Amino acid sequence: MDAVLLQILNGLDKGSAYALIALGLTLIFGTLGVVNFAHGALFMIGAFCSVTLQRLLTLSVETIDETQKDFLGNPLKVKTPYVENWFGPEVGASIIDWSVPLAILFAIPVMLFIGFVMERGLIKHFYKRPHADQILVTFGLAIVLQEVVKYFYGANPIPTPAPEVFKGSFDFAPLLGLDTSLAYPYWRLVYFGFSTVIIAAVFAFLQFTTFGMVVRAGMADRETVGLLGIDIDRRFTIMFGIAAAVAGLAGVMYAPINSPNYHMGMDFLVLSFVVVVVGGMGSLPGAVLAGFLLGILESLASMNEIKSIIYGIDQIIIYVVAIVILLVRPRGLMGRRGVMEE
Amino acid sequence: MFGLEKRDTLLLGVVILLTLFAPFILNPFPADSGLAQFNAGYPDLMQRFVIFGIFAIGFNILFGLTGYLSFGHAAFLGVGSYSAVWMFKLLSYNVVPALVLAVIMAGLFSALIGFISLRRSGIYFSILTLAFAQMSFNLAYSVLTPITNGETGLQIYTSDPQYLQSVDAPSFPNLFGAAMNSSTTLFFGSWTFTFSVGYYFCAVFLILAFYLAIRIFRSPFGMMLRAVKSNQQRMNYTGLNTRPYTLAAFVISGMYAGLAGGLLAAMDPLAGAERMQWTASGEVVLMTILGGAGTLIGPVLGAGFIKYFENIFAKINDNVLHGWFAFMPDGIEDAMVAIIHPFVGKGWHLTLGLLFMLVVIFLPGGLVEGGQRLGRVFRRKDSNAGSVEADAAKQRNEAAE
Amino acid sequence: MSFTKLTRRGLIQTGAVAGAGLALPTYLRAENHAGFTNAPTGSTVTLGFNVPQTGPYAEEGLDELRAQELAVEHLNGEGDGGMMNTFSSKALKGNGILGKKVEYVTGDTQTKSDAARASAKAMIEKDGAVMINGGSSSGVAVAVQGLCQEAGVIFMAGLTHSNDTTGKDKKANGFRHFFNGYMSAAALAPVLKNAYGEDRRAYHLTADYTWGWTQQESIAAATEAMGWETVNNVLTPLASTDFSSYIAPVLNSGADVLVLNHYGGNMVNSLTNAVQFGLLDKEVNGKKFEIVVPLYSELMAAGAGANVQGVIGSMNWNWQLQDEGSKAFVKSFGEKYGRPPSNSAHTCYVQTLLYADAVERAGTFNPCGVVEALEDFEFDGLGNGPVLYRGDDHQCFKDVLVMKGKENPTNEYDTLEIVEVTPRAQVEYAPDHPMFAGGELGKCNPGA
Amino acid sequence: MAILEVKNVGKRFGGLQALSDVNLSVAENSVHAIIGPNGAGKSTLLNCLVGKLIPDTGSVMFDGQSVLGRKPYEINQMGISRVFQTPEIFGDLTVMENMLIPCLAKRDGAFQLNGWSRVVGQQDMIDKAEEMLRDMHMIDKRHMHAAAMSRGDKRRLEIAMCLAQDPRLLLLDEPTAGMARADTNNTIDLLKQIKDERDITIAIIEHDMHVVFSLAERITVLAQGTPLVEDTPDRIKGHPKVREAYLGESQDAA
Repeated sequence: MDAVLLQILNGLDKGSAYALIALGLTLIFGTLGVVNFAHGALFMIGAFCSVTLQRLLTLSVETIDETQKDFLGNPLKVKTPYVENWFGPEVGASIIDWSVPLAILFAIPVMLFIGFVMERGLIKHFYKRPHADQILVTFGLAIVLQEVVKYFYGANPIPTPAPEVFKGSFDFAPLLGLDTSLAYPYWRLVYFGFSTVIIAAVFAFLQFTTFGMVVRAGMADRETVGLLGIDIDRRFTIMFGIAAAVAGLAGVMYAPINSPNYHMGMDFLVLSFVVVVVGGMGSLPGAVLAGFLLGILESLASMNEIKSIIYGIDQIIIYVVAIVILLVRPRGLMGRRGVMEE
Repeated sequence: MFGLEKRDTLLLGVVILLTLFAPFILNPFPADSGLAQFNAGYPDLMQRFVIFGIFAIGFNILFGLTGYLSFGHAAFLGVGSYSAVWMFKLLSYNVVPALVLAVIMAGLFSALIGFISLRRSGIYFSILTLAFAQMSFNLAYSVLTPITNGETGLQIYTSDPQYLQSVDAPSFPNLFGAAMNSSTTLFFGSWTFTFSVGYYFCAVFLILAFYLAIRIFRSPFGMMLRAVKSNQQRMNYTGLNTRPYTLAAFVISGMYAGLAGGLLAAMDPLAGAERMQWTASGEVVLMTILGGAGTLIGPVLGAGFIKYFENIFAKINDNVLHGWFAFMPDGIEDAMVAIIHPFVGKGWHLTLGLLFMLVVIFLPGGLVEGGQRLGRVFRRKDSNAGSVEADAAKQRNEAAE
Repeated sequence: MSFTKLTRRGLIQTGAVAGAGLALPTYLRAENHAGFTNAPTGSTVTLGFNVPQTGPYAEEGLDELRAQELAVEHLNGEGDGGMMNTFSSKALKGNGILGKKVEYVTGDTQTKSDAARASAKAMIEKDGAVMINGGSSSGVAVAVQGLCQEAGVIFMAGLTHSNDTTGKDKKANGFRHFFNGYMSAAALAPVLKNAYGEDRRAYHLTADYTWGWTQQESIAAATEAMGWETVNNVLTPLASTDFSSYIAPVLNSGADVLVLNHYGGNMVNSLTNAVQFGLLDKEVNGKKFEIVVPLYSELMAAGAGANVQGVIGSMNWNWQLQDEGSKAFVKSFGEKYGRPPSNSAHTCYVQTLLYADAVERAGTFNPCGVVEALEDFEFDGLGNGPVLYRGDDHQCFKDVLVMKGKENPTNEYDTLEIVEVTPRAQVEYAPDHPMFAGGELGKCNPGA
Repeated sequence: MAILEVKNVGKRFGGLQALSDVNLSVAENSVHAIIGPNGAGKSTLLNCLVGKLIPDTGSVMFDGQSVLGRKPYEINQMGISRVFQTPEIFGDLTVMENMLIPCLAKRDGAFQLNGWSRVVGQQDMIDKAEEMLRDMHMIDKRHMHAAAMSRGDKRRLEIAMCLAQDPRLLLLDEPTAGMARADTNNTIDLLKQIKDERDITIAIIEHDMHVVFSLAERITVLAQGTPLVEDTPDRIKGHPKVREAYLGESQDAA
């Protein structure tokens, strides 16, 4: 039983990541009608915002220490980060330690900017083009973005640790009165909380602001809103920026969970499409629901007890669930008629 | 001729000439010149051009005509390859049974997946096909290793039974003795041209596949498929059942993929699981769109384009670059190398990504439209110029407006 | 205009050559004076370096490429000569190979069997490469090895750790300098016993494909032989990026050691996840919980960062080795590229030299001559002490390194430290060992 | 004799009773109009006739056979063709191809795997399609893409496509909705011509009273999902119930 609880907990955490990524994707589908294959790349860029800030904070002065040798036997160049020189070693070190949470502040303007530039410079011209063209151009863009990252950061994963205080794991067992361990890493709990807050914020934004209302109306019936004389274009640009920022933030906080590498976006791309479609195209609650559902089912399928019944089920669980749901519910869990059905 | 209209006959003729003379056309540079790097006329790449051309032609029958965007066609290619290699393992190195089984198995497999996936349309259909293909890949890579040999890829061991293999037959896939890897080289000054049995074998299939595609495009069946893309509602209220039309298109394209997979195995008897991965499915989508979906020759061009970059640009390393610019003063040479360096060798993906974007931005109808624009410049008058592809490209643009 | 050089490639059995020849039209019949594929005719000889340049192993491939370029420089008498000065065989003179200047071409394996074979074929068919070197996964190694056997060129395998490469998939034209899963296990077992005791319960996470299975089998056998119990072995999908659902149940399983049979991105992620779950801070069965990563590489260690600290694993070679050969190589590599070489770089460098040396000693580029010169060849001075290239299966035998993640690294390359150099005798096995059974080496194939 | 017989049809959407106890009988070779205010259930009824919806209760018989449970394409093959409110044509195809498709559907049935024969080889079909286009005065537009035509032309093309199948019953769903007066009159003339020249039954759902009274021989008035009255145009005009339920509104619409 505790094993199942643990996997459900884990599934919630995984699911929150899936939901967060899928949310931005479905926003773009729903509002702009664009199939964005570069969405994974935005997630990746978010993660590299963490890496970049970490690098910026550890920019160092080099001093030569004659007493130590480097691998070639030459005197070792000792690097001292500027922040440590400026704020003293301890404050400096803790600033570096907190680089990932700090990267949230760094990533928001960066991602909004990237989103705006992408929409104005490229996506805008593809609103009325066939989906195939959208796929080709955004896939091309995704490759370019990831190759640019590879050029500057290399292909190897880059460790981006969370702050020291979040090391280790929290044991839920005593809380629940269980005598076994139900340990879960602090940082993953933070990630879960963070995703929940962002998801709630996006919903609140769409629900309670005039801007959100117009966007929701636009998702429901684009032409009518256009006829009302509302400048829907400008709002769509902002919407794209927000979707990019959501994907980026998902990436920023994901960096400590798995060391970022340049192709991590592609790894998530297929999955996020499956999540969005299972949830139903253009449905925000659907994306969130599907994210959690797939996260939990994936976690449960990885249990040895289940794998011993159906060998290799964890290899295909996501796809099996997707197929079953799409066959039972033609437009996913909460999809609307007529969205991306052509 | 051949039951084709004049302009289609012309197009077929061009394709036949291009494939037959490909060993010359693809090797325009002398072997000892710096530009020899860009020669593509060696058997393996020529075979790949043709095989992926077949794959893309088939995919286009589904996607270009009906508009159903499958993200799982690589699975059928993989099934074709595995079937072919199993025939080599069990019967003999003769390619005929291998190709027959490859096409049949891919046809059955696509009928099954198509039957289920075609219950949905649009992106829901795409995701269903993607899910099936990814499942196939994941299983082939690990769980099904006894059938697929997993990570390494299915290959032929000397211990395999090969019940029908005669002692004097070549121990490489062959057509009644003519081994696919035999070739002969023609030296002409400093040019070399390689004629490979395998290439011409594939080329024959490409020509047949292309001819069949023309027939389908110009048939009432093909017209119905385009009608599916245009307006399914009207189809239904005109007494036409769309499901068997789309399923037939799906299975035909699946069989094309199976043929391509079988040919891949015949040229090189090892079937890797990666050829079923979603990226491989994505590749044929990109080939088709890049060349011009719904046009006849477009997918072949797109396939050639992508394979050329994968195989030629990836091989240009700094050493080669320095060789090209060696005549320049040192500083400029280094600068030139530094400028080009990110786009070639390990950066070939970057070039490919940029080209995808450029083509789709400036040539909305794909490479075929690029060709038409060039043609218009040369012909000035656009009267009969439309050529064979004008219709499809024009339709696309109108639909887009 | 003339028709010459009529070639027929890819015949494995010499017996079949004659027979097949008869079945062919006359104009296609094999006729080649040199008698082997891509015999160098001019003043140069071309080697093919086939490494991953895109995809998850691109960095590994880049390092291999660096080492191969360095080797070419040294063969052509440029640079400081590196390991050529310490190599026990003195056949190489720094004037290329058999007096021919060495040139090279490169290709991208993409870490996919298909792509790797395509790029190897391009190098053989288009560029006339006589030898293919490099790669960073077992699937690719086995696939390209098979191709080289058919085509009649020599294959030197690069990074491939699966038992199968020189086990059931061994080929006469292929050689492997890298060690394998069995040798990792044999080297690790005694060290693990000393460090963690005989009474341990191990939980295995294993990448669900051939390499993972063979390594898991080897490690489980070796650790069980010294008294460890294998609590569980869970297979993880290759495509996994987040291993949390596989790691979460470990603590409740009663295991006190976690063995990660993962490589590359899988390993970086699974180790990072395991450390996140605080496994290393736990005590189980009254013992400190430990993690073992049987196959290490510098790049993976760099990717996992601080998470490798205290984690034991094995390696083929490391730049911190203090023998003359290793020192010479590190110096020459470090001065050129500003970084120490990785163990796959070392493998690719050494293999290039060994191939060249074998050609010199054989006096021909003919693969059969090279195979003969390399089989049962013993040498020293290329790192890892005295080395044997066993003729039975073309596996290389040498000392194996047991490594441990360094607790207080002083610089970015100082991630691992050598715990023990396990002597060659301890990792040797019989050619017909059950884990390597099946398959035939076959005969060398000169192609053409 | 009635070609279409609707008996006791009811259809419910959640809490809304869209149709209840609808009885309707359309005589062969007549023009029968179904009118009614917005939300009266006209479209729901039409959708029940063509197989898009399945009624909860009742029966729909066409020429003595039940259409219930059959798919739209099967019902079409029985001889019912439908013209939509906004013209549904194959916009990406040429006008000629648009005409050929119904001709082929008539000849070959719901599915035919004729990938080897050639469109240009179907001379009899081409002749038929061309004749139809000539009748419709659209022959000069035959190479045009259908999507590029004017709305009036699209309507004519759609009607022509339906007629090419030689249907026994032609269903028209507000064929003149959103049309300019001139186009409307053209359409009326076209329908009159069809009625005169062919053995065909026409059922028409219409808002525009001008159209209804120009064409219809019998009229059924639908209100709140149930037939109010059925009679000849002249008597409907003066019917008090109809005035009350409907006509006040319809004068605005007209």
